[in-house]
Amino acid sequence: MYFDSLQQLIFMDGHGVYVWSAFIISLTVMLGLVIKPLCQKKQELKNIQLHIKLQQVNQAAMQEEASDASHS
Amino acid sequence: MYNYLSAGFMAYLRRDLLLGIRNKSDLVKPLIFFLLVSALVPLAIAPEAERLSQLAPGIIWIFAVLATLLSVERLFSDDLQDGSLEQMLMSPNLLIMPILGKITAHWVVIGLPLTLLSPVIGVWFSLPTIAVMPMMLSLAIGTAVLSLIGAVGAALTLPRQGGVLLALLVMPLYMPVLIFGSAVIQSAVDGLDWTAPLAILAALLAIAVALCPLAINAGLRLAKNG
Amino acid sequence: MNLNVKWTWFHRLGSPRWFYQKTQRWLPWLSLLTLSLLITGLVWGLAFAPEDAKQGNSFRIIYVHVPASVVALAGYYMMAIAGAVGLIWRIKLSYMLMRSAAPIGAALTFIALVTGAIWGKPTWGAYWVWDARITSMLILLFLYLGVMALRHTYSSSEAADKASAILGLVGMVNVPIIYKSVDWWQTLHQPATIKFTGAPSMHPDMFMPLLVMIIGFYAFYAVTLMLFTRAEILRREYRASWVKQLVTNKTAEK
Amino acid sequence: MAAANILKIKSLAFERNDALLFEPVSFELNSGEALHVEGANGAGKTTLFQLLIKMLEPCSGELLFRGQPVSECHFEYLSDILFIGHQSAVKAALTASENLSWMSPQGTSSEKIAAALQSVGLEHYANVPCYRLSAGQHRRVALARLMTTSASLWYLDEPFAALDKQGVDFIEGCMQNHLNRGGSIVFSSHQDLVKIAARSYRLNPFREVV
Repeated sequence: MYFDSLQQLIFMDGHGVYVWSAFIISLTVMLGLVIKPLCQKKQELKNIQLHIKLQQVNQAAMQEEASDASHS
Repeated sequence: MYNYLSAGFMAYLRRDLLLGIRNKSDLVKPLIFFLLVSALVPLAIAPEAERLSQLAPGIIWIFAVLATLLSVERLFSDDLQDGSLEQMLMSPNLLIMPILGKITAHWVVIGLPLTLLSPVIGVWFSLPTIAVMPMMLSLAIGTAVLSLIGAVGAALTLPRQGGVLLALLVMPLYMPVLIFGSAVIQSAVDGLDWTAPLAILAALLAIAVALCPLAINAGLRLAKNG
Repeated sequence: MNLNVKWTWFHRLGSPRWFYQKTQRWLPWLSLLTLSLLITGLVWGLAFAPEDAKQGNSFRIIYVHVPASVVALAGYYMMAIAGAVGLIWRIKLSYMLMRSAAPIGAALTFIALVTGAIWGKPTWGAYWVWDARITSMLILLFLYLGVMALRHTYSSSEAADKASAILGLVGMVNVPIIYKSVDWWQTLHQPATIKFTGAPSMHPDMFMPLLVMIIGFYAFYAVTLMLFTRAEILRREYRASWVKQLVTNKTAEK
Repeated sequence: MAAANILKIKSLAFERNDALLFEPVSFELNSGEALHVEGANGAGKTTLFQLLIKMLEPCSGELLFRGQPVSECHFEYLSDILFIGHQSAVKAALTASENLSWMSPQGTSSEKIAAALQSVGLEHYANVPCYRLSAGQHRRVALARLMTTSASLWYLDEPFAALDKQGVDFIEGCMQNHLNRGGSIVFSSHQDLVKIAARSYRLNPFREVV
């Protein structure tokens, strides 16, 4: 390691604030870039599930209607 | 074929000029805007000749950019609303010529008056007289590039009629023109060679004339899909 | 339309389903690679690389600033080329890639800007200096935001895709011009202040971790692009039978 | 005279946001024939016209003009069609005759333009700027193009909207003349036409098959 101690690594001769804040902000944004599409994917999967369910309900209703019509 | 090309160009140039002359208020608005905001600068900063002449090259160019941006928004939207855009797109000939005709008309109606008016602002801002000629040349060439690039933005934002979105799309693309345009004036003020940035502006114009109509053509065809 | 016959391999490449299934297999490995590259680069750059003679330790910001800028810029070209491919061959997948690339690029540009500003404080004594690279990055951010905003102009997604692709192409022609002009403008106004260290003059001990970080950022870009595109595929292809199959299988597993 | 095939449409379909807008359209049109496109509001009549004038690209299907795919005779096709849509394409700042001569083929004589304006009842307004005219009169200026055009295939989207009885009569007259000359027309209208014998084509909105 270039630094003698952990404390020095964090302090970095007074530049630590800048270096560490730059890295933390970057990593947060990058983490956001990973989480956002994952959330979006989850949401889309839910939407599709809903879509399928709706379709099934519609289909059932239509079949019922058709059978009613043929009976009467 | 050559005849068809020039015919499309001239026909649209003539019609848009006629429309520009008939709608005088539309023609005058950007010019008044140009003068008005320029008059604000000395009030907001300081009426000292020395400071103003330092700011002049940049300020003249920023206001020229804003004035063209204001007017370019309506370049195609009026045509879309009354249906003449549809008729233009149906033309069997290359669409590039009508598009260039319309943009040339826009430049004659906006860029050229701005150029002719700029000496007034030069006087207001105590711009040295040696810089007046370079300033007018840079504005004449530069506003043509601004019209071309602005037209691309106007074509792409047609379904929602420009506004802030148009500014967002077009401003970053305006940056080189702004840089070299104000550099022409600045160099002239400093007594340096101002032909080099002017030549780059002319090169930008050449690139824009070649490429912008293609993008505009493709963009206009999307407007109906909006 | 008559392309389908001749270009089957090309179209299979362009098939959202193919992409979705392949990336499912690639993603774990690629994520692992990305993570190890980034961690190696970070630890190496932060703790082991020597400090810069002039700038001291603040120079370590280079290990996020430069990779983010490099990938953000390359990402713009990636986006524009994806758009062009979509325009020319009418491949839906490449439009989806283009659309996913915009927010990633914007975020990376944002990282480059923020870290640049933070780096500026100890180096120049101010958070914002109109340095050529930072100014270009600011313009690049606006270019990205423009592409993202344009999408909402059109109600039909096909038109929105095409419009974004056209804007991307116009931007692609402009990016080098903007870079060159900003560079030239800077030499005009600010002759030779301290520049962010350029690569060739760097000591290998400093340069190696930077290289690792740049590769790591590219890998990260690939991972996020896949993630975003997969979500986009689901959003657009919800009618496709393979998507329905996928969802029903998933619910059955639960 | 054997009727020549002018237009042949084979299962033309259009997608918006990945959904078909109407059931694929197929029809043929010979010279001297008129086709009346019917359909409820929102069935996609206007979109169909946009497809026919190549303003929109179909997602599948073929368009043949005089037996040739339109993609191979773009120039010939576009120079031989006339389209009048919902919007009249009239510029408010120009006079009626300026507007008409702008929209007419190049080199149309001023006598012909004056005559066309007279036949739509606008002879006194020829040199009046169009912002002084009413909406119906704007429409008439646009429809006066029917007198000056040299196109053989007409696309008229709702030509009778915003017109009085006299205007309707005029257009029907123009259409009949055009058909007699061997021209062809595709038009849409909610009104039943009395004077013109036209085949009708019903445009059905596409229903997703579940």
